[in-house]
Amino acid sequence: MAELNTDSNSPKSPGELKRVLEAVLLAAQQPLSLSDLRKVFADEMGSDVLRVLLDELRLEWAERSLELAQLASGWRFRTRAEFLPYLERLNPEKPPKYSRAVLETLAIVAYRQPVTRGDIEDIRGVTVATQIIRVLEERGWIDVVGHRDTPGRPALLATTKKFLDDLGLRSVTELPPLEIMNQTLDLANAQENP
Amino acid sequence: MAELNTDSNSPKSPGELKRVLEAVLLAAQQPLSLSDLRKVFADEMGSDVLRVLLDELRLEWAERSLELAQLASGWRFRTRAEFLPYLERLNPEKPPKYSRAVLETLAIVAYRQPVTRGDIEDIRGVTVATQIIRVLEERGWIDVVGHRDTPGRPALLATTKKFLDDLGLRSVTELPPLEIMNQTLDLANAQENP
Amino acid sequence: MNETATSEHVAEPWTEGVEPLARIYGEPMVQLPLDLYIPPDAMAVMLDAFEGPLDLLLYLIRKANVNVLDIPMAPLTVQYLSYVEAMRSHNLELAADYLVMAAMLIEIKSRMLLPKARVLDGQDVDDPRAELVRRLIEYEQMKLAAHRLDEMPQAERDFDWVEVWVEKSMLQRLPEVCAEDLKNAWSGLLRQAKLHTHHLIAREELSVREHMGLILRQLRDNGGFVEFVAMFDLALGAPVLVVHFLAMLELAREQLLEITQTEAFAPIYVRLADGRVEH
Repeated sequence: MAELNTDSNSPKSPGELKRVLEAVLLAAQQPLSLSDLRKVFADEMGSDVLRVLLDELRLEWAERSLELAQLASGWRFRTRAEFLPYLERLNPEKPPKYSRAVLETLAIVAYRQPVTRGDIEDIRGVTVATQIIRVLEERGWIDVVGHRDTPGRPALLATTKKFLDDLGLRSVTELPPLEIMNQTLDLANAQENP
Repeated sequence: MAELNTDSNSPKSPGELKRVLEAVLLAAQQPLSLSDLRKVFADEMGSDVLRVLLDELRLEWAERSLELAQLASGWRFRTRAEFLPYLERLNPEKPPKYSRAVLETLAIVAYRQPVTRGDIEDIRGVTVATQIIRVLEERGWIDVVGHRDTPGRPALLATTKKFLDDLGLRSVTELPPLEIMNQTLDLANAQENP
Repeated sequence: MNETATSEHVAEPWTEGVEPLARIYGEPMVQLPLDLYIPPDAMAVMLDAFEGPLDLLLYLIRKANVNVLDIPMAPLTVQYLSYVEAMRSHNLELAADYLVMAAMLIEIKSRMLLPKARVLDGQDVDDPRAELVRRLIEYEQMKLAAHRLDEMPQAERDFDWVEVWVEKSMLQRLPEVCAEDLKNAWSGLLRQAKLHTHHLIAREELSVREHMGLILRQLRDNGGFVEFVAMFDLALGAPVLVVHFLAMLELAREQLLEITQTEAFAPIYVRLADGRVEH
């Protein structure tokens, strides 16, 4: 752990370094990347040492009320799901549930990105209301990443890092794999439907 | 602890209750009053029990990166002051600046040390407020190194080692030399006063 | 729920002479599914539940429990059109998408009636349903994916981010000063007080001045009274020792310290002129 002592002004034990990491991660307003965290230590700590400390910190919190999640844009503390009922008693207003139209649009952007609005309409077989795109953009889950070089130069939509962060994913490859569709659709599925 | 068992659906140990309190307080966006916290437990816990648990929670965090602060409007976790410099590195703000009076006084002490307050006043042509000297003394940049053997025995001020350290100098001789600049000044003055 | 599959079982002992509406995998279908009748009030709710023509088609195909790769176009089209008709009769604003799909279904159905070109292995070469099937499968995939996404833990719905309060005022922010700032302050003073002729600061003078401070501090820290030789650290080298000595002489000249020796060859002592120890 040679790197820990390069800062001659304040050499710190791994325990002290973990307290610093913990303080910074608990107070952060967004996930912190390894490069953010290196900045915290004035770039005097190697990424490998940081990773070890982060893993240790995650283990320290394993039995507690928060979990240190590794997300697309970095590390961040979040409350464990089992504590949500208590949190909800303080803030009874639940976030709105997304409509099927919004969810299907999101799925298409996530699995087929980058896509144009036209692509989404082709797959869903219906016109996509501007409102639906706007809901996802305002949540910061999708954004325009370019334009397709076809007439009208339609905007290409893709999912953002925030989308991955908010779903606890590190990358799009961690999305649930797409179903290989059964040729015969079974009744069990049918019963879930209207 | 009779109250803890009034919720027959989920009797909880004090340890579990503290984990709930911790989760709620860590995720809260504002201080939580005792009545807020009672709400978290569906009003099934007495304020006295809550207070005991909060005190225990505060002790658990005593050696860690946050402190559980009891404020006028309730309880809240906050980052300990000693960790703030690390947070600062993530979002550096522009540091405040010293007034011209402080900078000039410091310059006089640095270039003319050891000097008395009278010397500084002679050079600056104005009275030097005690506050100015105190700012520099509290910063640890100047201190009294002796007294001039003249009436009133005025204190002699000089810059400290900390001053050199903080400015990244090894010695006062590394301060920018002034002789060349004086010629320029002469020129400038000549032009100003033809 | 009354499934098409069940209706078929009910209709199993079907009687000769009744013309089936359609055949599904060779099985005759003698009546439209019973649940095609929907109470008028429920209609609006029900159609609202469909995300478009593909969704409605998938629903009909599932109800019939048929192979999506071998869709019986005739009954499917009939059912689809009756839904569309129901929408129309309830004055629901019928999205153009539903009508486009209706036209497509009818077109596929009519192409199915044409003699099929067959190759040796007996597979349809150009099945008019191919594009529809591709779209149904893709939509079905995305529909399930949407469902899966919704089941994943989501920020703010299933967990909260932790953002502990930071009391910024607890951090004492100290102004930063660099050597250049001091030079500028000094030159400002010179310009102002026109001291430039009297205060030429050379490095040498500055170094003597620094050592004047060091000596005073050394004396202060040692009770204001130190043996002369103890004032010099030989390790610092000759140039520094000379400057240190000059500084001491300068201090003596300014009567800030006294250098005393009681007799020749006796130890020389340096003492603060004010005789006091500062703390």
